[in-house]
Amino acid sequence: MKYAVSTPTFEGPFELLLHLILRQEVDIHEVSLSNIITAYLEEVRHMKVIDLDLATEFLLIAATLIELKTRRLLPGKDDGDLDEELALWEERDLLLARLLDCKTFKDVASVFSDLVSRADLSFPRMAGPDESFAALMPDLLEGVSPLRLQRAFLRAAAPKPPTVIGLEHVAPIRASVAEALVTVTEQIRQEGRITFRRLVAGISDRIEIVVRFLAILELYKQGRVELDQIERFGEIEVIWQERESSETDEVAIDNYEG
Amino acid sequence: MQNEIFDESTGQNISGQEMSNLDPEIVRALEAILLVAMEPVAPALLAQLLEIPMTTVEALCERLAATYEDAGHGFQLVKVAGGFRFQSHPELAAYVERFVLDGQQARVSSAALETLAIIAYKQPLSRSQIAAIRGVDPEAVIRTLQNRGYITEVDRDDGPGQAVMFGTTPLFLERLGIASIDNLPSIADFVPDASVVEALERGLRVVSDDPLVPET
Amino acid sequence: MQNEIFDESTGQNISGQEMSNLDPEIVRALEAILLVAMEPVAPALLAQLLEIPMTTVEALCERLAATYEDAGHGFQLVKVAGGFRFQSHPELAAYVERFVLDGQQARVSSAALETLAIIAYKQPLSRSQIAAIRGVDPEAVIRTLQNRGYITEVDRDDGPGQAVMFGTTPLFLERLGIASIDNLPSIADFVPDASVVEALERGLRVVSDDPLVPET
Repeated sequence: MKYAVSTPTFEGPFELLLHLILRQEVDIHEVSLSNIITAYLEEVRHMKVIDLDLATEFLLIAATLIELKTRRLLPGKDDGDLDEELALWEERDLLLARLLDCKTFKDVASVFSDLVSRADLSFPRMAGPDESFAALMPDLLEGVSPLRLQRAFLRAAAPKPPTVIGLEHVAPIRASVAEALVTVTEQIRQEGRITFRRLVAGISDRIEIVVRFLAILELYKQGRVELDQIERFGEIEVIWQERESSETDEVAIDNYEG
Repeated sequence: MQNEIFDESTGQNISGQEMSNLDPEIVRALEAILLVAMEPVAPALLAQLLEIPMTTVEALCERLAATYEDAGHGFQLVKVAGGFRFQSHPELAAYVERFVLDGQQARVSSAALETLAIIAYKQPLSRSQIAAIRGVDPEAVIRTLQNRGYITEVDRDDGPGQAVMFGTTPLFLERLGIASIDNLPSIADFVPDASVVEALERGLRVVSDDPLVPET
Repeated sequence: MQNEIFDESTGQNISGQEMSNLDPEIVRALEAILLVAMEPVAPALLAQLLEIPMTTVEALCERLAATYEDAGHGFQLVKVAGGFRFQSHPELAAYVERFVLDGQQARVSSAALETLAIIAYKQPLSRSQIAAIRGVDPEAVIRTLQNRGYITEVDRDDGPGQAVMFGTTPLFLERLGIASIDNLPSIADFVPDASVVEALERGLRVVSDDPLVPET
C-alpha cells in the first residue's frame, strides 16, 4: 500500500469522496457535483506513488461520479433507456451506501482510537509466577518436534507472496492517463471532431475506457476540446478547439506514476 | 451456569452473604492467582480454582477493585477481555512509561483502526466484504492485524470460494481495554445523522440541477 | 551499599523524615512500576525513575511490604536478587500451583513458535533483527519465551546501542529432545526471503534506526 495523497488522511476513494462532499456540508444547497469531481480528480492527480489496485478504485469512483454528472447535465425530457436509468440509480445508491458505511466506521475508528489511548495508560502485569513454580509450568513445547521447528522457520523466513493480486489485469493503467492524453489529443487534433465511441474503438477493457474518458475530461477542463451530446446516452462528440498560441501546445500530462 | 440459578440481583445478594461467610483465605488466594497470571483470568476458571460460585468471584473482584481504588494504590484490578487482571493505574502512566520504554505498545494506524471497526461490528466477514466497505485492498492491513493478534480466521464461508472469515480476538479487547465485544457502543449510535445523509444524497444527486425538477 | 553507610535503624529514621515530605504519588508510582516489572527492579533504577534518594526507595519498599503483610494481602513485596518485586504470598502457594497446573494454556502459538525457530536457527540475534524478519513487534512473544526459559539474553552487541542478543537455552534443547543446536534439521538448501537476508546482514545497524524498538 505505498501511496501518498496530498492530504495524507485519505485511505481510499470513499474516504476522499466523503471528505469532499462533507466539506461542503456547511450549506448543503451549495453541494455541487462538479466541484466534487474537480476536487476528486485534483486529489487523485496529486498522489505521488499510487498503488495499482487503489488507482483502479479511485478511477472507478471517478467514473461513477462522471456518469452521475453527465446524467445531471442532460435535459430531463426524454426518459432514455429505463434499464440504464435504473442501473445508474443503483450505482448511485451503492455509492451512497458505501459512503455512509465509510462515515460510520470512521466514527467507530475514532472511538476505538480513544479507547486504545486510554488503555495505553495502563500496563498489565505479565511477570507470571515466580521461579518456585517453574517446574510446574506446563511445557509449551509439548509435541513440538525439531522438524516442526524447522517448518516454522521456513514459514517465517519464506519469501512473502506479493500482496497485489490480479496485477496483470490492471497493469496497463499505470501510465495510461498520461498516454491516453497523448493518444487522444493526437487523434482529436487530426480529426477535428470525433465521437467518443470512435476514440475508444477496439478497447475492451473498462478501465482503459475510463482512463480515456478522464483524459478527455482533462482536455475539456483545459479548454482544448468541446463536448457535445445530442441525445441522452447518445454519442458524445469531442471537438478540437484550435488555439492561437502554441505555447500551451504541450499538453500538461498527469503522471500517475509519480 | 450461575445465571440459571441466580438472577442478577439475587445473585449479588447471595454472594454478598456468601462473601461474609467466606474464608478470608479465598480473597487472598484470588489476589495471589491474579498476581501471577500473565493474561486476564476468566471468572469461570477462578470459580473452579477457588471452589466458589462464579457470581461470588465477580462480586469479590469488584469489591477488591474498589478497595484498591479507595486505598489509592498505584495498581488496579480490572475486567478486560473477559477476565480479571492487575494493571498499573492510568494516573501513573508517566512513571511507568519511563520504566517500560521498549515494552511500549505499537501504535495502531488509522487504516488499521477502521478495518478493526468494520470487523468488530460485522464479524465474521471475508476479505472481499472488508474491501467492499473500505474501498481499498485490505490485504496489507489484514496481515498486520493478524500478525498483531487482533484478528483471526474464525471460519470459512460455505460458498464456493470457501472464503476465510475474520473475527476479533481477546487480544483486541485487551488492546481496547474492554471486557467484551458487547461493551462496545451500539453501531446504531454511529449511524450518520440526517444532515450528513442529506449532504451525501445531494452531493450524488442524479437528477438535473433544474430547481423545477423535484428531488427525492 | 546502603548498609555500609547506614545501619538498619538509622537508615529508616532518615528516610522516615524524608518520607513524610513525600508526594503520595511517588508511592503510587513505585507500586505501579513494581507491578508491571518482569524482573526484580534495582533500588538504584527506582531512585532514578522516581527522582528520590535510594535510601528513600529502600525504606518505602520496606514500608509497603509491611503494609501488604499487615493488611493480609495475597501478594507480597520482597527483595530478591538485589531488586524488589511483587510475588504471590507463600501461604497461598497451593492455589497458585493449582492455577499454574490447570489454568495456563499449554499450547504454543504459531507466532511464538516462528519466533523461537528464528532465534534457534539464527542465534544470537537482537530484538530488532527478530522484528525485521517477523515483520511485527516481537516484544510480547520474546517475553513469553524468556519467561518459559526457552530463550535467554546471551550477549550484548558491541555496537553503540549495545542491543541485547537472544539465544536458546539448554532447557529448549531438552524440551525438543536434541543434544545440541546442530542437531536441528538443516535449512541449508532453503533460500530465505531477501528481506530476511537483509535483516540479518544489516544486523545491528537496524537497531538504532528502528523506531519500533527504542534501545537505550
